[in-house]
Amino acid sequence: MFNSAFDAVVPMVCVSLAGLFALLAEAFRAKGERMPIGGLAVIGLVGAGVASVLLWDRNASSFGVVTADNFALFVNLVLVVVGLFTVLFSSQTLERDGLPVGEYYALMLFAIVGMMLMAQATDLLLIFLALETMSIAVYVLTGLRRDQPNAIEAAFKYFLLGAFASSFFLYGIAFIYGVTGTTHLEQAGAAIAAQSMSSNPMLLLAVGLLVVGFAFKIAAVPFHMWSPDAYEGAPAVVTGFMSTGVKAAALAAFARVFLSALAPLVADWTPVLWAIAAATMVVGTVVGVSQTSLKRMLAYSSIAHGGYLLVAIIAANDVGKASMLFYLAAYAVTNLGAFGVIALLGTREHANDDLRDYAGLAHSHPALALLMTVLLLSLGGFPPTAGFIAKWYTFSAAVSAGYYGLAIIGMLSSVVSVYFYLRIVVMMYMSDRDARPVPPPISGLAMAGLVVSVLAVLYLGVLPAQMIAWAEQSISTIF
Amino acid sequence: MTFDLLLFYLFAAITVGGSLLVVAQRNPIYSVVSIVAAFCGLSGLYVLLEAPFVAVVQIIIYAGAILVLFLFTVMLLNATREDGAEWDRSHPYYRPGPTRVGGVLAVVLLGQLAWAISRMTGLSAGVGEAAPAASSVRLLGRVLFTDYMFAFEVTSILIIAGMVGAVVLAGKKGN
Amino acid sequence: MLALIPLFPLLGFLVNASVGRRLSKAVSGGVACVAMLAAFAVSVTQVMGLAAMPDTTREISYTVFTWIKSGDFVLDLTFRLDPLSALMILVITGIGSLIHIYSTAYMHDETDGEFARFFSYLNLFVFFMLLLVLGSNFLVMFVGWEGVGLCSYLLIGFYYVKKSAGDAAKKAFIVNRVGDYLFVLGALLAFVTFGSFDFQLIAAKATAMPPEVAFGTLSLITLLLFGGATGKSAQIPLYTWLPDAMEGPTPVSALIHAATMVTAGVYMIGRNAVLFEHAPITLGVIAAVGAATALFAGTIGLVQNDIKRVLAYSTVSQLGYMFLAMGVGAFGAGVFHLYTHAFFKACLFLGSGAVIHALHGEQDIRHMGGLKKSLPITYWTFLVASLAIAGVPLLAGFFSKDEILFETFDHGHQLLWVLGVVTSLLTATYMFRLVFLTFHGERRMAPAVAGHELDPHVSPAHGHGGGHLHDAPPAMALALVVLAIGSVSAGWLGWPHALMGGHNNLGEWLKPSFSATSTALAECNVPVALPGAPAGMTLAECAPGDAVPAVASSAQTTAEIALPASAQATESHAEPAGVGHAGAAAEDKTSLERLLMGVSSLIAVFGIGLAAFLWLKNPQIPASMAASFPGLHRLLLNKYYVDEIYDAAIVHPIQAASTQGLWKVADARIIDGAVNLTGYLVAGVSAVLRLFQTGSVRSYAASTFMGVVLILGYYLWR
Amino acid sequence: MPILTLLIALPILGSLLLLALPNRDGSKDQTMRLGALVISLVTFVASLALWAGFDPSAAAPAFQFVERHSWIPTFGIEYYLGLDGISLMLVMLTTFLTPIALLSSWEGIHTRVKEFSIFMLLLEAAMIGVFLSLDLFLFYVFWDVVLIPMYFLIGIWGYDQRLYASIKFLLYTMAGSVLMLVAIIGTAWLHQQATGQYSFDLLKLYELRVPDHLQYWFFLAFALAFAIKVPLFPFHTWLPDAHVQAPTPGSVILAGVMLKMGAYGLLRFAFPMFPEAALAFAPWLATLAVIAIVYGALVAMVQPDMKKLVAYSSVSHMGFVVLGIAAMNVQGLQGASYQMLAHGVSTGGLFAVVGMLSDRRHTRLISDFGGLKAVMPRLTAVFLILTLASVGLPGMNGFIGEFLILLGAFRWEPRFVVVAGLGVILSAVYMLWMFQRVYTGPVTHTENRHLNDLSVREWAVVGPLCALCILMGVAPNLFLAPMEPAVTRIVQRMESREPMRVEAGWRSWFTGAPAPVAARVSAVEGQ
Amino acid sequence: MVPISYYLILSGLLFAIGTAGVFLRRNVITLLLSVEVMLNAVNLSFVAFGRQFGTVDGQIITFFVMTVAAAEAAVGLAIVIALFRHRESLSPEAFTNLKW
Repeated sequence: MFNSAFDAVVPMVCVSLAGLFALLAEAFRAKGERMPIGGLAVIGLVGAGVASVLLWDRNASSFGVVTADNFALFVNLVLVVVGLFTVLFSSQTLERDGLPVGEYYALMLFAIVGMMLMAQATDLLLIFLALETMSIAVYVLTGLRRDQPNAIEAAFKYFLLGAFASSFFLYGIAFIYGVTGTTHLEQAGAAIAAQSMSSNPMLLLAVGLLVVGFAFKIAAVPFHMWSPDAYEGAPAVVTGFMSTGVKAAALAAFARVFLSALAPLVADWTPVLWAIAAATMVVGTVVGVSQTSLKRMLAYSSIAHGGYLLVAIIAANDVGKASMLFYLAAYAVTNLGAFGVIALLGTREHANDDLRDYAGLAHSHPALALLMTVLLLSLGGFPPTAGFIAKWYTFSAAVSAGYYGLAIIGMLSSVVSVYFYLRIVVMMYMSDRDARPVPPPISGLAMAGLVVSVLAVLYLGVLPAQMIAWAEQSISTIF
Repeated sequence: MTFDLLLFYLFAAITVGGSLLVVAQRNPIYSVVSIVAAFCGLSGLYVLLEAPFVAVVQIIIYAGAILVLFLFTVMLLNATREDGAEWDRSHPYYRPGPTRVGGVLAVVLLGQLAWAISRMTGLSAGVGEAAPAASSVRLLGRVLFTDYMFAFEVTSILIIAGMVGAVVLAGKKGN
Repeated sequence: MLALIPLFPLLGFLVNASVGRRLSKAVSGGVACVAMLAAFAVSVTQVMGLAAMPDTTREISYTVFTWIKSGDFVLDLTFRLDPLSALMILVITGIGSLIHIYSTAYMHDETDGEFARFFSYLNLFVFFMLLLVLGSNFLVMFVGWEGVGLCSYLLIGFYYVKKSAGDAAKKAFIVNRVGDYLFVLGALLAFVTFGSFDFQLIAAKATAMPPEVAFGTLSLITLLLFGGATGKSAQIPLYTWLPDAMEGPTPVSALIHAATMVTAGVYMIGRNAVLFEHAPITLGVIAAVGAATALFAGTIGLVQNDIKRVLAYSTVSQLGYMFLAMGVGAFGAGVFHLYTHAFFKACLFLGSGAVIHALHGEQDIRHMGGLKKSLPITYWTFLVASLAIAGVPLLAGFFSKDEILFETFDHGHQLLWVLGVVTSLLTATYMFRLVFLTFHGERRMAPAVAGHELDPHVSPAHGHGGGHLHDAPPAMALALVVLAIGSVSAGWLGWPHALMGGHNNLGEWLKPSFSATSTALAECNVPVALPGAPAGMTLAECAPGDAVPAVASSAQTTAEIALPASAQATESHAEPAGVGHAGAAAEDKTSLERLLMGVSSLIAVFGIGLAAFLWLKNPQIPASMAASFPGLHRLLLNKYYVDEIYDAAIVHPIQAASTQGLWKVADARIIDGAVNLTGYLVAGVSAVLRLFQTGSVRSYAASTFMGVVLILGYYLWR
Repeated sequence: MPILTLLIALPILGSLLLLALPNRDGSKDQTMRLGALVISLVTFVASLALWAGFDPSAAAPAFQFVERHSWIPTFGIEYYLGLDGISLMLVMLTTFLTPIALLSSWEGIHTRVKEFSIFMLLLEAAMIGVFLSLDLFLFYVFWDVVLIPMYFLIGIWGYDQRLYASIKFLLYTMAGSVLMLVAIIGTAWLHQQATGQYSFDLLKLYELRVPDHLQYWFFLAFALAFAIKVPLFPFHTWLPDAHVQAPTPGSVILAGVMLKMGAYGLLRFAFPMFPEAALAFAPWLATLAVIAIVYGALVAMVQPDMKKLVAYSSVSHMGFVVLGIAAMNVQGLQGASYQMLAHGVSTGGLFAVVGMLSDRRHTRLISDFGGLKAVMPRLTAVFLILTLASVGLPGMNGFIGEFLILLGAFRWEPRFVVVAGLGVILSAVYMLWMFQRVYTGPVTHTENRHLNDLSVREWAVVGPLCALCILMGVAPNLFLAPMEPAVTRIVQRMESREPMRVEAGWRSWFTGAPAPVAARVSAVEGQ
Repeated sequence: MVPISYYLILSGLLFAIGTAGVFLRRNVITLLLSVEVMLNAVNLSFVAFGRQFGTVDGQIITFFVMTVAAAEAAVGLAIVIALFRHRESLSPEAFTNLKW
């Protein structure tokens, strides 16, 4: 099948087929019949993963608008991992919350298709479509528990602001089109390289609006306000999925657009991103300090992490690109694990995501507490975990580009963030609650997922060399 | 004052007026109706831009399909007037702040856009002077199904996602 | 072999400290005494060996091991025995042994554990004291210096249940620490100046330098060292700890606070004689401080009522004498007095101890009297020692004190001489006041007072009846008698030339120690010259008036030491000026010395008579005097309120400032406050920022929109 | 065989082993305690072998038992271990104190003994790693890892204020060290600029001539991180809280080893890596150090709480260490290193004894005690020995270090010594005052009448410490000799350098750090 | 002939009106309509630009935008219905349960 004109799209095809089958399965499912639809998703994702691996280094491209360079494939693989973890944690929570299984998986897979496409597309229009595909699926996933007002409210806010922002994004595309006469990145880039930005006010508008579009998706300040609400309202599993997958995809597209087509204008968009990144890191961590809901807390933390990722883009050098990829991978495993724990501790009635619900977890469920601790330490950037390597990598990118200021801001904000990560640890280990509700039993599958994620976190933390090498290969082929 | 400039101003007036009404109406139904008017004006502008097919699609799909969907929803929810008085007044987070801020910002944005566009050189050329019109449906079709083939396919996923989503969210309880 | 001397006491300490509490009193006391006697025996053999040597190269030194080595800084733990330290170790081990023996009886009422603890401390003290005097460099000396401080701390606080004892101990250690601080600074400065801690090398290097007419490095070094000495030897301003130190058991007072430790300062100055000789300014200071202390303490001693405190102040005052001697450059005389003082003062203390022991802890002389009959041995020995300290002719004190006074006068410090004479009058007076009040007159002791509740070391197993007294048991008696004999005869070693042509053998013997040895001089290639030379040089160099006493002092020292033995040697080497001076001095010295001797003997006798008149014949006079001058009396009784002043001026301010200022405000409020403030700040900002998250979707949109406008604005208007 | 790796791995493996053992109901507590103890003892034995195999001669290579394996090749990051005399001694200190700390916890720690033992072992491994790593990245990893177990130790097993203390400890220390991380990255990048490849190899970075305006800030970043750890006035306020709240073993390790990490960092990294800046800032550091000495002593003097008193005394003593380092001559550095060991032993011992008292009486207030000498003479004797050691009595370990520091500092700048010397007086004041109030006088509280004296286990805790106090005082060369070559090397490295002009750094603050092309490797420059 | 810039400014005007609508109205449906207005404003720009270049790309993009708009409308309205089920209100201010 390879070496055909359609290689580049194979991963997406796999996933979308899985999604369609999931829908069909749901359609044919008798009421109350249990069907391993998650299995379909796994098959599709694994297929996509295998395809991505096979496409490695082949720099395939289809339709002239979809590329399968290593950069995209790396992101694809991260997304596959995201998907797989999500599936692992979903199986239990879906049943518990009585969610529509088929639709859930289908939407999740469609979202992943959109994400993959964002990473792979080399055409702004396509990026827009991908972004919309992803977004629409995720809007719905957010509001999946429609019996809960919060879920719907979250979906509503996410949707409205998303639509609002994506129209800005679209407007930006329009101006790019107006300036260059094309939406295709290479050609646009070539055309832009010809002219300087200040001479062309429409280009200014274009860049500004594109920044807005992407910044919104990765929840950068001041476009972040939807994320805490959306993350809190959505089912924990979905939150994990959003916070990692959407970010990854958006950043991939962000990097591709700004570091290839808009690369000539680097001097022009850097200051804006600098400010946004700084604000994002600071606000994300500082506001996180006063949160009591775990989901919300981690929502702010993921805002902050978005800021760290922006730093990688600002560095705009090879170290930066590679570090971004590494960061995405590390962050994906860590955050999914953390939200997995939250999801598994919830019950149908209560999300159990308040800080106090974790009091004395170390007694009632030591293993879970231990895993959670490792994940939180990784989020806080303590060695020897993935989070530390990721932060170090990103900030060395910043330093190597001379952005000491950003590095220092980021480091200090990460110290602040440690405070609220440790509040959870304090709850779990250092404060006992007399009437401790026994946490719900955790399925072997989910537990396995957690263990795997923790192991991954430790592996990336102790032996990051291989992953770093891959990341570097990924950026070697493009830009 | 040439004829098409006149037409432009006419359609522009309809469009702007319609969309202003959309924003100005308290009653959703009126909003929907006035947006239909706005879209009609828009399609007129498309005609002036020698994009007849787009104009038609604008009328049929947009005004015909999508807005009817809106209308249905409004009817379904039977929320004719902008309700929520009991929410607005009593609500602790009801503040005129966002409204005013948003209004001001909108004006600023308009200023920015206008300023940027007006400073653009090479756009002063009239329609049809810069390049010959490329608007035959055949051409459209060919380009759509060659260059934009993949995008077209992607929209299918998009639509499916949208459909499924709509069903999941709006469908009857307890599926 | 030399190392054995300190080794024995150390072993004794280890034994008693480790297994002492399981040993019987006989055994542990025996161990301690044997250790001391062994040390004494070894010392004697060593000193004899030393004496056998030719006096030019009279020194035995032995390096145990290299203690500290760091880069170019290498410090050996070396013992050096020279005439001066020889004298010291004899005093220490000799008198130490006696006091050990005495203690076996005195401490007999203690439990086994306490008994062993006492002797282990005592042995440890002797060990450190020997380290102090045998050490060949500042650091080893410092080890002993601090070590004896520690032991005095432990022994003063021996009755640890008494709060006063604990306070006194702490005070002693801390005041000493102040001195040690200055001492260390001085030593470090010396090291930086001379590149070594070794006394000999320093002396040799210093010999090469001219005496400092103006204040300079040498003056600074010596001043700092003298500061250390004031701490250890209880001189103004750091003398306050010594009287309090009487809280310790009496043998401790005898050994540490009379005979040995407190004289360490004097020894240290003698050890660095060359250094001090080259710092005339410092010498002046020392002399003044010494004389002042002597007088000052004497006046206080006059009115004290605690038998031991009287002795303590007399000790302070006698130490003042020694420093006076050192200050006028009469190092030999100072050490001489140190040596004699060790005998009679130890004797006095032990005697008072015997009294206290007999009276079950009564220390207030107003409750004594008429003990002559019941305590004959104690009485006689005490009397002899008192006569000695009072300076009655031909007794130990006479010679040494007289020599000091003579030197003082002779070096042109007439004023100081007057002070000294007054002091000796006071000495005689208050000593005999003590004697008379304690032993003569009728018994003023109520039986109740003799009760055990006054006993500092109450112990059920204490076999004395309440009322009847009995004299010192044999062990104590032995010590008393031996020391009394010493008090009589010790002075004869330094029989002056002036008095029927004796040979000041002691001065003779000590002389080499007060100058750099030829070996050392050779080692740091300083041209070998007799100690006379530098003095001569300075005489030639500096005429200006302000330096005159200094010049005189050094010149006289040399002359005085040189005269009896080898005047011609001096003449041949020294420059004409020096010779002239020395020669001229030689003529009228003898007559002058005789004259002064007479004066001081008279003074002594007069003092005794005065005491007899006041406290023996008509005791109402002192009372009426005290009544007529209440202010003065109270002032003296309260020791010029010096302790109170120190507390008010130093201790309390520091404590208050640290508590209220540093800890509660600077640390908790400001520094830590800043830290916490950062935390609160973040929390506060967080609490404010989160309020922007109102939950209203339109405000969210507004923020997004704001971002858009700002970015576009930046681009369009930059 | 890779003995250094073994040293680090032993405790980790041990902790994993304990982790594997089930102990839900706490029935296996004793096993846990014993297991941890045995493991730490084995580690100690291994470190003894290390000492035996160490070649203290000046001719020997600078770092011995070197192990280096590529870790993150693209950045030249290596797993690079090696030790010289200084690190050898500190490793010995660590492996020596850990079993003692574990023993001292025997009765104090009842709850979650399993976790406790695991954290103690992890802590040991991390601390050893800090002293052994020659790769800055590796060093930073260990440096940060150390925080976590200690955070848990304070937070879980501490006293009432433990949460506040633990989080303060963690955040304060971290805030300092992240800036250091930035500086580390910057240095590595400068190396890349100069030679074309990244390197975190300490020895390579020694050769790097960092341009002044960057060196200024890098040094400050390093110095801040280490000054907080030491802790140097005015960054010391986390220490009293942490010490007072930590459980006894925690305090022992904290005072005994962890503070040393800061001083070690100063003399191993901050000074040799940025010599010009270091020399320029040495007087400032020394000033802070002498302030810390006197200030710490004065504040310690008036503390009502024994642990707090000892904590502030640590501030004072560590001030001496920094003073010695700032002097930057052989005596100063060697004295500083020695003082680290001495302070580790004596203060660790003091905390252990205070812990024994509070185990018995559940209070640490001095006013709650008094006259204990009559009740527990042995404990009193032990405490006295440790007290004398910590007031620097000659013949005890404290003296050697303080004296050498004073000597070195005096050779450099006597004025500092004049002030620092006051600390010697004051140390006597506060220690003896405490001793008097706690141990002498009549027994004031009836509860204290029947406290039992040292048990055999407690002898095992304090016995070695006291013995070492005296041994280190009498035969210091035993410990000085191995350190000397290392110290001389550092001093020689510094001697060749000129202090930079400080204004350069200030200006770079406003002008922003320009592209540091000036960076060059002195070796390269030589050719 | 009408200059292209007129169309562009017109679209800018429409876009601004759309954004203003998001803030001025307190009815969820009107909010959605305002977003539709914004999208159409962009469409106008696309077509105008396309006309400027004389290619059909602009027009084709508008088709895709319409599709997206349709999908968004579907989901959006579904959400609106779900919202209305919870609170009998369409005011965005009614849904401020999640905050801070």
